[in-house]
Amino acid sequence: MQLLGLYNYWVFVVLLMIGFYAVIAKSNLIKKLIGLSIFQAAVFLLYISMDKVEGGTAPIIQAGVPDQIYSNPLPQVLILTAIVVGISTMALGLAIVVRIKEAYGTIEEHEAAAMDSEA
Amino acid sequence: MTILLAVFLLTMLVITAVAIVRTRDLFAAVMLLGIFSLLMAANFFVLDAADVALTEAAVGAGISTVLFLGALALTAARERESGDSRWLPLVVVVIMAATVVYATFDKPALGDPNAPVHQHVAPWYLSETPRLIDIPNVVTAVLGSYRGYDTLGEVFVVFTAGIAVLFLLGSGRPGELFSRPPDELSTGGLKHHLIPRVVGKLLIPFIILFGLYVQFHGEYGPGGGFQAGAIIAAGVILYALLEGETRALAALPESALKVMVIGGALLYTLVGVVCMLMGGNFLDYSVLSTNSVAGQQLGIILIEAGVGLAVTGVLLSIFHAFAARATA
Amino acid sequence: MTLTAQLPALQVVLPMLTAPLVAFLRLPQLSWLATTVASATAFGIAVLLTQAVLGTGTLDYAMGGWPAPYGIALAIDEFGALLLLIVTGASTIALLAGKASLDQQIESARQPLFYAGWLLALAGLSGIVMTGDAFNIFVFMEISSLAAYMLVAGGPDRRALTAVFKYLIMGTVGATFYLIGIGLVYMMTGTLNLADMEARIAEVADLKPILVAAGFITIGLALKAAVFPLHAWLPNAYTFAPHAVTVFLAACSTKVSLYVLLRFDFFVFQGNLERHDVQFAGFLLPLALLAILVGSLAAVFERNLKRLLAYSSIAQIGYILLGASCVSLLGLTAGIVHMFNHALAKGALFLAVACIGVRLSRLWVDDLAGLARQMPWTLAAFVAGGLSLIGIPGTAGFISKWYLISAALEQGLTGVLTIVVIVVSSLLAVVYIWRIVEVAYFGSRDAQSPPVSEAPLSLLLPTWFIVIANVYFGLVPALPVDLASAAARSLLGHLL
Amino acid sequence: MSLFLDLGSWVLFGIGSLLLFIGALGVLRLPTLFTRMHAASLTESLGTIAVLTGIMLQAGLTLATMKLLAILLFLLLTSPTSSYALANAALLARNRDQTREQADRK
Repeated sequence: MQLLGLYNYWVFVVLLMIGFYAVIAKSNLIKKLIGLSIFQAAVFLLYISMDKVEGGTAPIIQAGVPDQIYSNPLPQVLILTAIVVGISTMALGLAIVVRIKEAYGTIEEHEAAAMDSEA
Repeated sequence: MTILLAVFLLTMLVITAVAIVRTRDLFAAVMLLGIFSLLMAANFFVLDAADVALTEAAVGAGISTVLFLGALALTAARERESGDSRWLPLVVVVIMAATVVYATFDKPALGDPNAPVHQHVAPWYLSETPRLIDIPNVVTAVLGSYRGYDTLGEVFVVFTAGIAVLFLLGSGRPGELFSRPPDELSTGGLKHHLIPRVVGKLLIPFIILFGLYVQFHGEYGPGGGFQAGAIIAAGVILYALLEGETRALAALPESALKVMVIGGALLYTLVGVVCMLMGGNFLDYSVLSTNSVAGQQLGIILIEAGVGLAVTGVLLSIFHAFAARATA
Repeated sequence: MTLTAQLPALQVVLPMLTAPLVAFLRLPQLSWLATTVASATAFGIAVLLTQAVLGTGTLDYAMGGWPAPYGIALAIDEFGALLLLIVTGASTIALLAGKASLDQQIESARQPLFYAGWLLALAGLSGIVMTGDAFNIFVFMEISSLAAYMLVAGGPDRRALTAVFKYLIMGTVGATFYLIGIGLVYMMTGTLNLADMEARIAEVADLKPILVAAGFITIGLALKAAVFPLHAWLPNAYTFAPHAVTVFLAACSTKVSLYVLLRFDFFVFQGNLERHDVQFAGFLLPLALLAILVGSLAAVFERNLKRLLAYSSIAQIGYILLGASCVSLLGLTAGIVHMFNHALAKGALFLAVACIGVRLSRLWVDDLAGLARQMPWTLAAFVAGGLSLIGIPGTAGFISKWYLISAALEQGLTGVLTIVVIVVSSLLAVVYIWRIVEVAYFGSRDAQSPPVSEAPLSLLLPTWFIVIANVYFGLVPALPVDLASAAARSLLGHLL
Repeated sequence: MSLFLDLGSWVLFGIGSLLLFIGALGVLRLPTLFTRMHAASLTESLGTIAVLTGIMLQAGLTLATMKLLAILLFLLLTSPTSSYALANAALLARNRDQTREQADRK
């Protein structure tokens, strides 16, 4: 279990970095939004890797089994909320990208900025 | 044994993420993002988070892929080389990685039962729920009742996203929600794809039925309003893709979508207000009926229905807003 | 349960109930009226809450009837009450004044959705200020941010879209940093309630995840509050937003993030992480000074009137942080009072800009040439707002400058540097306000541009109401100063 | 009795994983899209049937078996349809490109 613990957090760090790199370095607006969703997915992994208890199962209480160990329900509730926040921000970001495409004709940030600087 | 599976899934996650960032073709990136979400859902399941796995699969893989494809249809499908330097972002990213790795030194090991996370609030939830709310799925109990205010905020985040997309992509004409009137929308659907239409028509009723099962089974097993809303919306979107948007809008017209969006958000808030009027605090369901446990269960069922309504209405409105937008 | 005991919940529930009702109305006028009535009622509730807080101290409200660490508890103290007044007051004034300007900038068919978004922004901001639960702050921060993106994206100019996209990316990255921070703190303490977290953090305080969590929370909230190096989204977002939206957001949206930053740093981390107050001051003081200088300098050379005021907002945020980073009772009081006074001064200035915006399409400084003769009242209000921003005695701005300087005097050597920066930036403020006054009053209106009539009364009256409020709170600063000093005493409880 | 069940499920697991391996190998090695899709559909149809029936044998007559049956039915319906739709779309895209190329060439 010890190896998995460390590996879980390393994957969280790597995914965080991949997402953050995509948000900063990529100039395509949709690629930035994809990077943002990877960035948020990594945070979900951090929360959910907290809730695992050795030998525990999902926190659904079976009446029959008296001393069953359950995993921690609280991070799961937080992440349920965070996933839906992520999808809402994504939907709004995509709507803005569609409007930018109609207004500027491009969804590359540097081309749109170039158009603005002339105006 | 599950360690091997978990390590495999986590490595696949990283590989998919790298592939997503490197690929130039945006359609491929969106498809890989769907695979990324499914792998993440499998990972959550390995870590005993059944509810979250269902949500991540339904919302992350299903709806977000549809939204990205809807947006890609209206914008360019290939990413152009920006050409500016790669080094500054890399340096910033490496510095951040170092700080986060620094944070993982003293953290409790994975799954160790006496980690502080499992000491304070969680055992109370696990021990008190059978007595106070008496429903098997503790996650739904915490989501609906103990932290019901969070979920209310959650419904209004979805509601805000819905009206924001309608504000940006909606029609300028009063009374009409979407930018092209129903008669101009695509009526064809996948006309010459006979087989998908037949199979689709066969499956859609069962998808909607499964969505309703997830909605009302939320107290006893993984499920709840968000997952149910996403599944039912996915079913109706599949119908729209197969039969064309006009048929889908005939099935669930704009007025129905408006009623669902407003009804869901208002139902949740009014349940809270009724609790206030009956003497308890906001969202305190135990005052809803003489027996407090029955009141809690009634409250949770009502708010989950509100969440399901709102999420279905909003996701469908967002899909129709994207689909009805004239391809410039 | 008496009504007054339910007020904390009503403060957020009222805008939340009205938003779905307003969203799909057919009549835009009705949606504006409903929104303004809801916002005014919210302001009334905020006043009642402030009186209750001044009377009996912190108000606690267990949401859903569950006790504190298990359920979500609302905790309104003096600091929260002051912020509530700023948020609901700014929203009510911006709505009352903004009707004429919004009718011009937003198509009537989209106005119901726009006003529903406005109500959600109001509900989100007041939700953040009242809650005592760390994750609940994140949820309401997302509501207010999504609604703010929608409001800013409503601007007529196409550049509003690229501005709001940058605002969305930086805002979401900031919120996710905050989420990582509370995740790490939750991992080590096991609780999300702020009061409970402060109690339990003592024994794990020296562990590494907590230190990194403090870093993530501070960076995330600094991004949301446009603190100096992370302010890139603010100028364009305020410039291309509709004028009424700029009045509302400029007065309160960044201050709410500063409120969360100060509450986390002073309340949760300061008592437990030793030397954190030194790190806090050492890290934020130079940033604040830089913010003030760079903000004021950029404002001096800026051509667009709204972006000029946006840069001056960045400088004013620097003042608030300057007060907070003195980590003394007087310094913190100065910072919190300046939140209130800046909301008044900047509100008046952006309302005057809204008056001009109704008449002129392009808001460049040299477009205002000779405007004072055609729009005397608007320009007079602008000058009064400018004086309050500079901090002339008799205006609200002077009170906070006075407290800032007296706090800096307590600091000894570093205080001298702070005073020098305050004086220099006040002079810079004089420069960029005078630049506009000179063009407007002494410039000559070139012949062929069409004559411009005075702004409509519905816009002018609220503007002058705020100008008078500026002067009133300059002469009788009892309310904000009492609230601010009580808030400072509660935040610094552990250090005194 | 349980020995036979275990033996049967082990055999089925063996066949299923072998098929999955062959399918994956096919997807990697084969040149064009259509041949690769042929290999991929191999895993979808027979491979999943073998693995799922293997698990059903393990689960015996419980609610889980019913759920597995439903999943098997759902997969049997959707995976051939999706591979058909993919092939059809690829064919259309190819014709459209060729017609466009002919149009350019003329």
